[in-house]
Amino acid sequence: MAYHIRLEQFEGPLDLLLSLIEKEELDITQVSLAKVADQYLEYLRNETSISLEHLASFLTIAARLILIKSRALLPILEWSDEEEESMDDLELRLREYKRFREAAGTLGALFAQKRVSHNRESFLGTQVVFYPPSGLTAADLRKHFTDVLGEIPVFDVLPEQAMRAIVTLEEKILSLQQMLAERIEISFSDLTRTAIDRVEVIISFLAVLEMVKQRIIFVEQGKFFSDISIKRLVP
Amino acid sequence: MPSLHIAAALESLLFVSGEPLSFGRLAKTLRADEDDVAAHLRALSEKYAHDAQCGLQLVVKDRKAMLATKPENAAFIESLTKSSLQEHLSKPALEVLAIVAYRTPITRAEIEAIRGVNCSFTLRNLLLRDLIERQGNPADARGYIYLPTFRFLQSLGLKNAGELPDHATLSRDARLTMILNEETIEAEG
Amino acid sequence: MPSLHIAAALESLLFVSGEPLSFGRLAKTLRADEDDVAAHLRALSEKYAHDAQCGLQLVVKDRKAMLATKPENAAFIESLTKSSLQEHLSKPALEVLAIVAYRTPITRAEIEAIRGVNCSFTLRNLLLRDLIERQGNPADARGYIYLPTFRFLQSLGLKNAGELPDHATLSRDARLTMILNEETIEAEG
Repeated sequence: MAYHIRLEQFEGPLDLLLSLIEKEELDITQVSLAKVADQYLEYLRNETSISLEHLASFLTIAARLILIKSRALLPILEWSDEEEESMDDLELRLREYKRFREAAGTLGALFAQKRVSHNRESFLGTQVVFYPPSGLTAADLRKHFTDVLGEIPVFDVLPEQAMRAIVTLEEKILSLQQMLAERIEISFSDLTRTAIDRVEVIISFLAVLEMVKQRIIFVEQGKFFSDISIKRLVP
Repeated sequence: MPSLHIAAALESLLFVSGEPLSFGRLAKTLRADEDDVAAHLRALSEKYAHDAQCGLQLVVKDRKAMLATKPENAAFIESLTKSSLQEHLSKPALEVLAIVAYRTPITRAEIEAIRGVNCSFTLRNLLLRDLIERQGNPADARGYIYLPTFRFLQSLGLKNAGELPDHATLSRDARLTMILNEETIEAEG
Repeated sequence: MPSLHIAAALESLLFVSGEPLSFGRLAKTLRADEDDVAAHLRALSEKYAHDAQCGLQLVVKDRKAMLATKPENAAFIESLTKSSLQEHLSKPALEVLAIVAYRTPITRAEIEAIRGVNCSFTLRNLLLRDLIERQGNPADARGYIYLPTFRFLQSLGLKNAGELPDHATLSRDARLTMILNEETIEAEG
């Protein structure tokens, strides 16, 4: 039976990754990161409701996990300093995040004890004295009010828009399958021609990798940085 | 409840209350005997009186008790009160004042939704200076609504808040409507 | 002014103020030395802590002091004022709060670097609940730094941030400096 965890339960990629490692009762090491990389990608693939904004951060971590996994599988390959650093960095960040996730649990338990220290309302019983700010005019008040209006955050309307723009890995795989049903071969640039941003290009790439893994397609690349041709494997 | 704890709890209760508390109410709150409470109050009063390093005193009248400061420190308190009134109003305070003036009557939750930060200290300060006043909220028995005081509007040369510059357009700005609706939805959700 | 009197006057001022008073403001009001005031505040805090019959404690943060009740009496106060402070905090809210509390002062970018996700909603929520506050960032005119509030310490019944669990280890971390430097380079690049 498929083990499904809804991504909404996870506050971001580090939370998901840490939960996977803890579920397997592993310590945070490169080896355990490589071990849970597939599960991480699996959750990402099954999840249909990550907003685009969140997806970018999930995919950044996915890219690092793929790197870590490749290093575990292909130890003979040489990695650039930058790549090595980004792999170590994920491990260190995860350790750091873990400490705060635990601290958050401790704080939650402290809040639950309701050991509240109450203060006294300020100047209780003091006689109110009319003390207008000197030199303040109605025009000043207007300016302060327009300043307030200007500070009202616009992000409050964003989530709804982001929700509409969801593109999932699953959808990409489906659309790739459809395209391949019509034609025997397409190129990666065909697949990403209508992509609205880089994130969608990354999703397309992950979709291709996933389908290679599942032996649905195979890919060919003539030389570095040239277009990738994608062919359907005849069943 | 052990004696020690009654004494401490009694002091905590008197500290937060701004009005005299009857022995009966204190006893009921502490689930203790009223005579016990009376005895502890006497002890507390003596403890304050005998400790020259202590700045508090217990005022008891008609079987009601209230905490207050020792009279010899009155001059310092007056100086603190005066300086907090004379202090220039901070930018946040002026903004809250402007919100109350343009959107009167308004609740604290609405002011905070508009500014995105908690405003309790600021509101308290504006109330003490008699620039705003608060009234019971007809829509919520436990809440308050805030309004600019007549004297404050008068000091700006206005008869009412409607005379503020561009009042009609600014008080109905679309951004306000948006953020206030948003918060309602969040609170309900 | 003799020492004895400073101690008593200090307690009177804190009682009347209700809200936190800076050491500087206290010193000025008492016409005393700021270091003297700090020493008296320490003594006052210890006096409260050692007296089991006392219901008060001194909460100190960022060279500001405030009088408040001992947390073990919270239930009595809530029964008196019929208001209970319901602080249900979500998991994300607790994480952001923990990061701000231990790593204060901290920028939004730094919090997000630790959590790996955008935190603007959660920050706004915590600001509205007065558990964190924000100030202009001295290092970046357009940005903010976030700090825990007195209200936060009070909600947990703590006298100062040093009483937070594992404060010494969680507040210092060489690793953090590394991440933050890296983010700065990324942001500049």
